Amino acid sequence: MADSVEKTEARAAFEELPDAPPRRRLRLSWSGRLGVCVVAFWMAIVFIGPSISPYHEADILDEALFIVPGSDNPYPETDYQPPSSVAWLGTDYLGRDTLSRTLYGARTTIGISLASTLLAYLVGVTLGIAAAVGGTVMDSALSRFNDAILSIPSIMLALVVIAAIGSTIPILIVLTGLIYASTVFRIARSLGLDVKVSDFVEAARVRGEGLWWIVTREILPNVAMPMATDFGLRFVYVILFISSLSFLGLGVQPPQSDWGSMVRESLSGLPYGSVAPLVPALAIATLTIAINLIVDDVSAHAGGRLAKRMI
Amino acid sequence: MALLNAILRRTALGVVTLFVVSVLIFVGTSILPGDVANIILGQMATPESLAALRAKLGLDEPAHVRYFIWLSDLLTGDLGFSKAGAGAGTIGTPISEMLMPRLVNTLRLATAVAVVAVPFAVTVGLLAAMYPGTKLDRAVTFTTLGLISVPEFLVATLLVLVVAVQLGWLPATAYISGQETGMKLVRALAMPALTLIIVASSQIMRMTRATVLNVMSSPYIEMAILKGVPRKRIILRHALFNAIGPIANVIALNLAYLVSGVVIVETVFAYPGLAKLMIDAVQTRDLPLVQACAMIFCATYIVLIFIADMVSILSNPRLRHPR
Amino acid sequence: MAALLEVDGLTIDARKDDGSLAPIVKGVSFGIERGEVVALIGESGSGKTTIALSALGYSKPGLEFTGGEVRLDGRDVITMPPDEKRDMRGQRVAYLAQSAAATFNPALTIGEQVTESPVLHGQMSREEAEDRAEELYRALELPDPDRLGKRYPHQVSGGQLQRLMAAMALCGRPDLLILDEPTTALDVTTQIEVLKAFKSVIKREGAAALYVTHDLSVVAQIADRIVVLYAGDILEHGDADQVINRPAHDYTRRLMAAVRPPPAAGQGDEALAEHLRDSPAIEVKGVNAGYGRRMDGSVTVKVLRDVNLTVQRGHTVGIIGESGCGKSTLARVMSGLLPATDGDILLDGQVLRPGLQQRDRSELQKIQFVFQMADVALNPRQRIGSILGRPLEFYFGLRGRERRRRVGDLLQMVELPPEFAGRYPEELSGGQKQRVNLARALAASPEVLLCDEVISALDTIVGANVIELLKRLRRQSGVSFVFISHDLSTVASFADDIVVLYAGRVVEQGPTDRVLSPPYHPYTRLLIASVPELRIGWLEETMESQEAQAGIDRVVRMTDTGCPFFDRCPIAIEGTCDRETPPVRRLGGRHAIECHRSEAEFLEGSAPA
Amino acid sequence: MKDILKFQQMVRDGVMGRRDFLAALGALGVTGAAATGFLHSSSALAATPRKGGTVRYANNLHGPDDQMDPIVFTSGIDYTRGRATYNGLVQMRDNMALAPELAEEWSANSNATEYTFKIRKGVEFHDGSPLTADDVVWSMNRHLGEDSPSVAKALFQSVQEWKKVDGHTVKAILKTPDSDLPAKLTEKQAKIAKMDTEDFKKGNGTGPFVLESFEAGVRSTHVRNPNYWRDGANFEALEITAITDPLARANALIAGDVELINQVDSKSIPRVEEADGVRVISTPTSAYTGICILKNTAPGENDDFVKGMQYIQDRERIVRSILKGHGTIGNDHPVGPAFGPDHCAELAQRAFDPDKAKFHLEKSGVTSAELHVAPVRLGIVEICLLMQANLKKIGFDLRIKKVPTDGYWGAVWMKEPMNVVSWNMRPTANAQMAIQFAPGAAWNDTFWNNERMGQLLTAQLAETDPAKRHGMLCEMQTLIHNGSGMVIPCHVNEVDGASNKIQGIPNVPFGSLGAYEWIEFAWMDE
Repeated sequence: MADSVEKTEARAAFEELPDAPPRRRLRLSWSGRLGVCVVAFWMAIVFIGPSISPYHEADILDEALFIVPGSDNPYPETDYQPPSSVAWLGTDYLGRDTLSRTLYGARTTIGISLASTLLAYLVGVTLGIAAAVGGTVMDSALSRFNDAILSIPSIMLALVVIAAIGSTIPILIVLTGLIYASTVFRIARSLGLDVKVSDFVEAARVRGEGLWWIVTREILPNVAMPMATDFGLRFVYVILFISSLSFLGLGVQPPQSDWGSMVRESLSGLPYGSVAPLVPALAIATLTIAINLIVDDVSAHAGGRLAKRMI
Repeated sequence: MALLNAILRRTALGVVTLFVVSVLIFVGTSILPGDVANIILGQMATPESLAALRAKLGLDEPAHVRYFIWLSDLLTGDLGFSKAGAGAGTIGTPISEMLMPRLVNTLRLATAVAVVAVPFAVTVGLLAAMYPGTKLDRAVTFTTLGLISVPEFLVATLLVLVVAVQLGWLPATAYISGQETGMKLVRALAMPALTLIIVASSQIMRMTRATVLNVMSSPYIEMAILKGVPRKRIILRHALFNAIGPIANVIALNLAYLVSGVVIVETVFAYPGLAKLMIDAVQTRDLPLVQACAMIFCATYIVLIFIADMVSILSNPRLRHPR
Repeated sequence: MAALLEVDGLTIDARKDDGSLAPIVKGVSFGIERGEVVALIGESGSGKTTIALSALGYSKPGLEFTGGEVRLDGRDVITMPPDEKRDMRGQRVAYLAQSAAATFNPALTIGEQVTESPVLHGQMSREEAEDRAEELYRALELPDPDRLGKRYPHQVSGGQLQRLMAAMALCGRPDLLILDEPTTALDVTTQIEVLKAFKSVIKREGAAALYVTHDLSVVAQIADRIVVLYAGDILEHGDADQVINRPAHDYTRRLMAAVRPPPAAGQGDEALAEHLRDSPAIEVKGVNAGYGRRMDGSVTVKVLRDVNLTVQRGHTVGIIGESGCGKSTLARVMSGLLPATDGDILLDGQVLRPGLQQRDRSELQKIQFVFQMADVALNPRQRIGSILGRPLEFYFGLRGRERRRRVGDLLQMVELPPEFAGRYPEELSGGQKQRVNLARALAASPEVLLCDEVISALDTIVGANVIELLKRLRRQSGVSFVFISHDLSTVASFADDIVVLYAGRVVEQGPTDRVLSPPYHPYTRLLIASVPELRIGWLEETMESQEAQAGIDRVVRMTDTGCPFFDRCPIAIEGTCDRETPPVRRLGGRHAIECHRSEAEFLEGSAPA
Repeated sequence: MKDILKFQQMVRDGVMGRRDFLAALGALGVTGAAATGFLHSSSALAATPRKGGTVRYANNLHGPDDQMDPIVFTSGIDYTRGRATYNGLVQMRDNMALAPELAEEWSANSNATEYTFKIRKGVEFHDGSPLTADDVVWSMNRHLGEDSPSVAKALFQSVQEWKKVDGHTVKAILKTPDSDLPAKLTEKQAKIAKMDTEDFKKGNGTGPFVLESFEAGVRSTHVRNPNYWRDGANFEALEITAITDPLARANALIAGDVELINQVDSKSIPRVEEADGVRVISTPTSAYTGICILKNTAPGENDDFVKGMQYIQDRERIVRSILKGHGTIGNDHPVGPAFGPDHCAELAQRAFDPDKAKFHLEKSGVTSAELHVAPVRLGIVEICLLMQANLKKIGFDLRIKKVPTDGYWGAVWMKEPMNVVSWNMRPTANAQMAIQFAPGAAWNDTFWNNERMGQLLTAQLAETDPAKRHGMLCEMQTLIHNGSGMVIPCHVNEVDGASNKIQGIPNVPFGSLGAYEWIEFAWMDE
């Protein structure tokens, strides 16, 4: 009887050990958390920016606002004014409030970039997964086409198209979306190919599941994480790309502000020490750096950890 | 055999891609309003003269026929004529004649940047990967992160203001005539090259570091640690050899970018390179010139990527030494 | 004399997400004398690898030393300064990892990697090291020793690479070898020869060794002392003889009990005789198949050649063979994942269309596939409930409450608590995942269950439990099983019929009893002889036999003409076996052997060892 | 008529994209403009030109279609190169008077239907061949005929043909009388090239500089012509290029990379002014940029709408802060103060008056409109933005649609109900108004057709009494001011930048840096 007691005890005591420690939850370092804060800040600005901004983005500030008490000049300069209580971050080349324009610009810049990136993902992932799960013929056709698109310098492509059909926000979004779809395609395809040969996809295939189920339920959820990381990076590239287009004068319609064209418009203030071009540039930089920080953190490789053990 | 197969396969892919590119460019430039005859004739166009020139240039043929004529001309090195300097009644400048000096300028700049940026960036990237988490690594990570996050026009403009306008060390623009030699050439190239070196190096550094660190997570690296192999040798012998392929790819992408993606730098510094030529050609609807430039850019990209693939194929012992 | 290595109160913790520490190793102490082989045995998660690595003063990223010492000749290696650590590693303590394929750097030559450590540590010049390496290649019975060093890792076979890793570890004449499951990933036939090589070379070099494994049979062949680990604690520690023959701790006894007896005649589960009806559930007729389908329907790599087999209703057919022999391919062809180039698959006497797309839902439902690695066969992004629920919905249209109820039933059927339905696969242990994997196939209420190596990746006890479960399911459901494994003991204990595959051909098939008793096909004999027994001294005995000679690993040839086993066969007939496809000899009933030799020749020339 | 229209459209395209076509149709009788201009002209000082030095000039635009064939010259950089390489028959100098150039003298018959030009002897082309009447006849005849590719052929529509009389005498036979022909010959396209030239890229002219190298869209280099027929150029060599980015262009000047630039943008003006060793040269002109509202369609057909748009212009602020003072206030008619006495000073200046604007707009019933904007001239986009911001304050929604400069004159101008325009200064007030506001004029871009306007334009040319002339001009200006759809908030100066080393830049307000005359007459100090 002592024997049997011991046996049950033993059975209870030696349960199967977990196979491996549960996967580490995503845990951000301080830099990653800083990144999240900055991105959250800008996202908040996207929503509330216009309502908290002191002026409208199109407002050209009255000269009267800048009259220095005691001065007899009734028409002081309003452009490239340094930060003051009238305009906290100074004014731009036209005498508009830099702070307000930056706040409004967040919506335009982030909105366009986000829409473009989403479009790029919609197109890129759809075609990429189609190439991965479709037949060899479809795969090579799509891949060659994609290689060709990739080989065309994106700014040139944008220039030609905009020269031909003009620049409006929808055109900008579609164009950027399609240009960046080609890089997304590559990633989606290779991830799709990896997942496609995994056993759980085979299990679904052998069950007789259709392509739609396999793609949406089996493949996509599993490529979501790496794609999300890539989405961050892609978003950064799109912001920079759209800013560059704006810089070349192909951006949004005035008086709407987007950060890229704000930098361009007020670049001539730089020699006078105006902060007008620096504020939007800083906005771009903080947002992109923040996203990069998050991405870096999420994709921090075990390699980095292993490399630290090198002697 | 496997090696040869891989090379042949890759070559075939490159050729197919080039072909697809040529179709895309041909179709793509057709969306620009106005045709070549219109452009050549310019203001002296009359319906009759247009029709005559269209017939002469084969523009009255259907699109696919025109495409193959264009392609065969291209393959025989006949890039056609630009309307540039057409003057009155003449057909214009042979495009090859216009491209050459621009190509030389672009290559000169690209070479200058590559010669400095590639060794510098790869070395620093490796050092950062070698000492992860150290001050050096953090400095590299944050600097490159900052630099790739800022639009390059800002980098370029700030450089001009500081180096050329404030300090007066270097010229603010970079126009070169082709006759410059020695210090004069160096001075002329300095500003655009510096900007591009900063931008390209950041990318290469980051990618080198990431690639090497990625390789660093392989079990054979752990094995090397457990064999008591010193850090330097782990990086230079064990990790780098396996990272050559991906690094070559990064370098190729950045070099391709130098040749084509430098529009902004060429604009800010008024550097007469190919990218600027193409922009001007787009604006003046000089279709043959646009097509020729686009073909050069795409071909450069494809060739560079091809070379990078060759490097990774050749650095892969599985292909080099089949079973 | 102080022990060479003393592990004293070693504690190692994992840093968790919230920054707190979770103990992995809980105050473990043991020692290793010079020239002694100590085995660390335990299941996955027991902390055995972590302990082994601590002997090198190393811990995997994410783990931290939090207490105790590991002394090498009295010096604590954990607190050693980095320079000394580097000197110690490779030179005094060398490490052999589980997968040589992953631990050899693909970009460097074998020679460079083998000689790297002693040359770097200044123990010998490059030339000396190369001579030493060549000497080791010979001792390890590696082919072509004088040119091996110039080759790259991908150019040699897995078994050779595993031995080369031993050469790499031994090159610098270390005092202590750490062997981390060095034979687990290998086929039985390869395992035996690698074990043999390790054992003799350790003996010859007089090195001490720490041998980490979960396989008691292997331990029995090589260890002087055994340390039994469970969850970071030592449960039992003693001489090999004592631990194996007179285990003191209950856990050790359970481990012993889970080891399957070596295959022999008289096995096979007779309990299900009542299910036997002599009508075939699934038949394979003249199937050829392979990979790299060309336009004309032929394939670039031919794997299966003219395979025939029949699974009776309620019967279990075991398919056995070394890796690469086409076992999994056969299962894939039967399931429809890989259409055959020739031949037919018959379900209930009806010819099935070859590809998945052409099969209808009820045909798909009747044949279910249980994948080898539960880890990757379960979608990590789906809860167990949806994984099990989907086939119910897909085949039977079950939804909502009914579906949930059936999921609960299924979980109960595979002995898992119903609340598992809400968990993700990664929250389950390996065995639990394999049960879910099984339950998913059962959800379809299949007639035929194709089980591809379902227990190979599991620890001994866990695997044994899964086998018990399978047996029970078979009794209860009357499903026909196709059970694929490289482990003959498992197959022998479970299958009614055995099919032996070699290089894509069926070399022998028949009732388990008959296959496991003479006359044997020479390859079957080799397989039987290679299964390690839980018996000290078995290895030495086996090494003498001629089967062991045949086992010396050669690349399996895929031939169109002649017998594929020709170059490994001890009774091959020169001029016949290499030229002509062997005839199928029917030996009564379902038993058949494909060989040029006659029944009489089998019996006389090759009684089992 | 259709062909003419087409041609003019095309020229317009060229003009506005980057062009300055017709910028200077001679400056007969426009002394008022000159008076202001002289203040800035160093050539008024009696300094002695110094020989030597290489001057580097950066234009604002260039491209692969840069030309060396005079008859297709369309941009400032072409004109600059043309002035260096070629000569014309007649020249315009500092005093705005016509001066002989390759034609030593000329005479017309009584009804101005036949002109005789005596060609200067001993003039050599750069290739060493002598200039003969054949070269002149060939060069000038290239402007004639329907099929002529000349961008200036409209100017010479009155000419039947050019004829050689003897080796150094040519005759122009006219279809209709044209007393302006000599003035038109100062036009930048009317240069004399070697007969039967096919490859103009070699630039074989008689000009003060020999073309050394020419790369379209990149640069050209020129060296002093040692065999020039008169004293000639002061510089040893020229380097002509373009820096399209305004900031970069100003930087290049300040950093000393170039000695001369055109189009200093308003934001760079203070910087150039403050920087050592460089200066801004600002020349008031009557050129203007403004908003063009079509009168033949909604919303411009409503007079109140146009009034609203005119009253919302904060003209003083535009000149003050957008043009940084380098311009003059406009009064919604094209004849600016630069025209001196021809400018109608007694017409009351329309002031910035949001209340009136609001009143008129409310009366018009229009609440929103779309304005097509292309950066056809520095400042116009800002003017539109200021207008938009001010309209917003009075509750009017003006949507701005930014379109590319490319193709603007073909696709938008005279088509979209509200667009922007940029017009250069014409030689006379009459010409300035006739081109746009004569009823049925090809370039009547507001589609405002006023009969009285037509009568006045014709009558004023025949009128000789200064007071009556002025009265008629003033009436016309008032008509435009009150009736047309043109909003002219300002007239813009020609603003160039120069190193202080460069002296003697002539003052001719019809083009940058003395209408390109600096090439021969400016010099470089030590």
